[in-house]
Amino acid sequence: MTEPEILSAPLVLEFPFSRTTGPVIGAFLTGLREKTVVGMRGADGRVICPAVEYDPETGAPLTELVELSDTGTVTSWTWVSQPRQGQPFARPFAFALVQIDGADTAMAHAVDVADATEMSTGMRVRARWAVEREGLITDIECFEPELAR
Amino acid sequence: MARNERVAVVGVGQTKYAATRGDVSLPGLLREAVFRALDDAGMAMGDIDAVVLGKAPDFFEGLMMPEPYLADALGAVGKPLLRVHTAGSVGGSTAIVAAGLVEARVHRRVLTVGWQMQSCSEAMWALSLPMPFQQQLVAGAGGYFAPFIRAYMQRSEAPDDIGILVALKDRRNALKNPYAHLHEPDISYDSIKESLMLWDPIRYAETCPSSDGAIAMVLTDEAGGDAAARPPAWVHGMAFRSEPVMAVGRDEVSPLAGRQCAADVYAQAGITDPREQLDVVEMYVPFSWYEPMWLENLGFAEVGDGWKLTEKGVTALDGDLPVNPSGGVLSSNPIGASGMIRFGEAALQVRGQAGEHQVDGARLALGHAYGGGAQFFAMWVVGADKP
Amino acid sequence: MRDVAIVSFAQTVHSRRRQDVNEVELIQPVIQEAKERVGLDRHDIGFTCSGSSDYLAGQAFSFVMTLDAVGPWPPISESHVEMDGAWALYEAWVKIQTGAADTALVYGYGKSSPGDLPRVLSRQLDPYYFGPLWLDSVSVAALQARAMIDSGKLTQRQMAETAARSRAAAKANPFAQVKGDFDVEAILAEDCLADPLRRHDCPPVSDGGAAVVLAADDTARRLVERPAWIRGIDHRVDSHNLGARDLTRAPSAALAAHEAGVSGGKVDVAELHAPFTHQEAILRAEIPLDGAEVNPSGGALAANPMMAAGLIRLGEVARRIIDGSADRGVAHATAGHCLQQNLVAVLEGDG
Amino acid sequence: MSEIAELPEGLWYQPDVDTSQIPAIAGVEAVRSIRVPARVEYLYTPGRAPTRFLRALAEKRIMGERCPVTGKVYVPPRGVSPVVGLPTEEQVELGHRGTVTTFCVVDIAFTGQVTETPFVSALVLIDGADITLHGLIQGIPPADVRPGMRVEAVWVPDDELSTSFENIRWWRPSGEPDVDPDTIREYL
Repeated sequence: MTEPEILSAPLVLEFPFSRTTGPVIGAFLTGLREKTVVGMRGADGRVICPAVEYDPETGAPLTELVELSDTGTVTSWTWVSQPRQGQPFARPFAFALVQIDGADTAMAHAVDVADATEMSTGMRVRARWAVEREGLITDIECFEPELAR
Repeated sequence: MARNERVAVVGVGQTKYAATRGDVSLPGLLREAVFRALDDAGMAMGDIDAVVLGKAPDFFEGLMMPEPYLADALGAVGKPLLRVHTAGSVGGSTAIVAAGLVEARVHRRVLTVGWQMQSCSEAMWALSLPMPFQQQLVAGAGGYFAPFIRAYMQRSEAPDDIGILVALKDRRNALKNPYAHLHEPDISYDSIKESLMLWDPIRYAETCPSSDGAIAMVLTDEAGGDAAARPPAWVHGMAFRSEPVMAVGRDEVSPLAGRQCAADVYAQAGITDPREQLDVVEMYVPFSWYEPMWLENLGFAEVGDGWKLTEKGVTALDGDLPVNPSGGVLSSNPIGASGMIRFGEAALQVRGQAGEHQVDGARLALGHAYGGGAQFFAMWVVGADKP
Repeated sequence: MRDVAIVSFAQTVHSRRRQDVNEVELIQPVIQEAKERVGLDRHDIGFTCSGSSDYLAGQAFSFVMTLDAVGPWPPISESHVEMDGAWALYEAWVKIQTGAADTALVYGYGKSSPGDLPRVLSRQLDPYYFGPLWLDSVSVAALQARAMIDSGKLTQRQMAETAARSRAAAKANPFAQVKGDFDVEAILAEDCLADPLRRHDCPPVSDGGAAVVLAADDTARRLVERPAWIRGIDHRVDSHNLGARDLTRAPSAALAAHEAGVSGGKVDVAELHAPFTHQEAILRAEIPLDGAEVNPSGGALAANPMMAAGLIRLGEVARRIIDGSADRGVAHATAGHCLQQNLVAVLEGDG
Repeated sequence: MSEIAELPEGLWYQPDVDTSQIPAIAGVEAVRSIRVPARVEYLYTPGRAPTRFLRALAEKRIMGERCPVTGKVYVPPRGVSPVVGLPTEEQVELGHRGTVTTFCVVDIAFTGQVTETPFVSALVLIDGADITLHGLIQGIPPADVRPGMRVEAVWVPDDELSTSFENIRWWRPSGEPDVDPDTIREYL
């Protein structure tokens, strides 16, 4: 049997997903909307940021919110030379793990610098707040070198 | 070979089912069921050896294989974590996989969770994703199943209103189940009859809702069942069966896989006359007419006679074979949980823990789930006594 | 515990794109081959379990259509995990332990080519704190690789050496997708894809699948001269909280290896499911392999069909035991990002 | 009126979180829900057997494929006979008429809808095939559709033919006498 040329067609799966937050994620995202970073004290006393509703190791419910600053330290990073659709910037940027001052864990976000040579583990960064904020992780537009301001 | 380990259900926890559970996060929804099941079992997260999760398609929540994400929330860190997906039957299949871990003596205490958070998207989208080269004709699950219901009506010559009777019974039963999604105190025969005919012969009020919800169960070995604070339910038999979705000779009205699955489970449980021996049934009825259809498929009635049991009130809460005292899928339908809710409600009945919808003296119960194009089946029989 | 063995293994020739076939057409020949190798037909299989993911190709209920490939008529006892086929094998192993079946067919498959895989895999991360950032799988892996380098546990040169060794080994693997002789210096001279990862540190995007037949006790002995007995199998998961984890570790891999009994004897061969070069180093530190030959197939760096690559590790070790070239081997499968979830099995031949 | 049962006492609920110590969020309306649009793009390829079927359909031919063991003809073919797990390779040209085995009347609007509601969605056993296929029925009031009714394909104009199921716009009564429903009982 001779095989006809294989067919293909675009398939787009798109939906505006709704996600209820519950009280803890809601508190963290409310904080971002109000330009405040909030962490959570874990079962072992360490401060987890972003705030989580359960301990990452034991699953125990957590309730003690802690206000933190909007500055922190890069604990790991990578360079995105060809950003993908939906990522924080259409121009090259860094993804990084940022340990907010006062927290014992790190959060993932973008760092806006011109090129990879400006990135280093241990560098100090500060949140750049989005102008329009609605209670999303992207209310932090990105982090930027602390000295940039 | 040594006898397999006996499996006991020592804890059942359910969330309140609702169209949108606006008060909890997605992991919080599962945790509500998990902590309630652990409380029921008198256990803590640390007592659990392994976790088995089940739910239907990932597109519902827009999350790809979210189990690693949920590990922390379920206290599963450092433990085995499995994710089962067998379409609508998944809640039942998941419980069976979890029970298998105990039965095979791989683990002693297993937590199993079925869940779906349908408010993240819409069932009509997630269940009928647009496909290139196709014509969109089916319009959701109702459009898929309605022709088979029509074929059943024709074959059995059942009166047109049997579906209405099922919906009325299940929705009224749901009033006695505080966890149920739909609580409609004013529902009546006429209100169902007058509801919109969506997929003729299926009316709106004969259709399952779209729910957020989770159910969790704690399963243990025999020693765990013996030591349980509250009476356990003992697993007497369990099985799943699958057949192709489209095959020449397949009977979509009474699928062979369903008949064979039931026969297997009954044989394991020593049931020769299900109508006499089983005290209560929780069966997967997402559209009202599936009650009489499954009554035949599961051997409770001769072919063509299932509707007579419904019509005579045999399947009512005070009948001699109550079906879906919880209100069933017609009253609560977080798809990935719905099968496990049937299994869990069967366990609650034989434990005497079903609350206001308790069937007096229930000792042996069937939990039933189906999925796909009525091609995947999962069932278990649980009893108050050890097998 | 019953003695359960892998008695047969088959896989596709993995490639970047198999646009000519749909998923059922992709996996059917492999399922047929796995059964025929041991002279079984569909009626001889006691239990069937598969692993796949709807998100890869954008096909809801993908496994429903693919089930046609086993010809499930009359109806069969069957289940499916939305996980790599290695976990389907685990479920089948448990089912055989209950005595409900003496044989099982296990398969896993994935077509990653229809989408942008690193972007698709971003849908597996925390939907509140990661999802809106579309943090792709290569970037996530790069954060882990950087942690390895910063900790002093690994250098980029060692990563390049892993890539070169894997692709050279794959020359002997007719099913591999990326193979050949690569020069470490040349690799190191290349630009980074996701600093510190170069293209060579990353797995290929693959379409493919694999199937395995399990059998117990005398059935296994009857089907093959030298069954690959599963002497231990276990799987564990770590926290999803990447920022709270030590990314240079995979405690769940160490725990699974311990529970599976890896240290109970000499390991001749190990197949580690390490999609990125730095992940092999993490796994080598967590799983006691002594002087074992690691990834003679080339591993996931040579072919990485999602949902099958873990099952293939089990199959590759089993194949070497069945053919007598190894006596005891370790197979590993991973799931999630940054080696979050890990399965380890110990396989042995008789005498 | 009936009472609604109440949830038992002592059930576990997620503990409340005290925000009072964090002035920025203490007095403001809390975020309770977020909306996160997600779009994932794929290149869909239907595979060999469906491609054969769709290519023929573009030439106004309906091609089924035969199970190598049972001889039964599947349409649309997906590449494998589901009752034996072996490839279907022999193509069989089918007629342009068929028989309605069962149906439903759809009166619900949905995404991608191609016609006005209510409409009849039927299972049609195409002449020469052994399995039914979903099809839209037009040219007859929904109340008059019945199992056993003979129908014929209504194609789009020739200049609109493409490799799509949409080539068959719908099925309409062919005018032939009904088939005895008992003879099609095993084909749903």
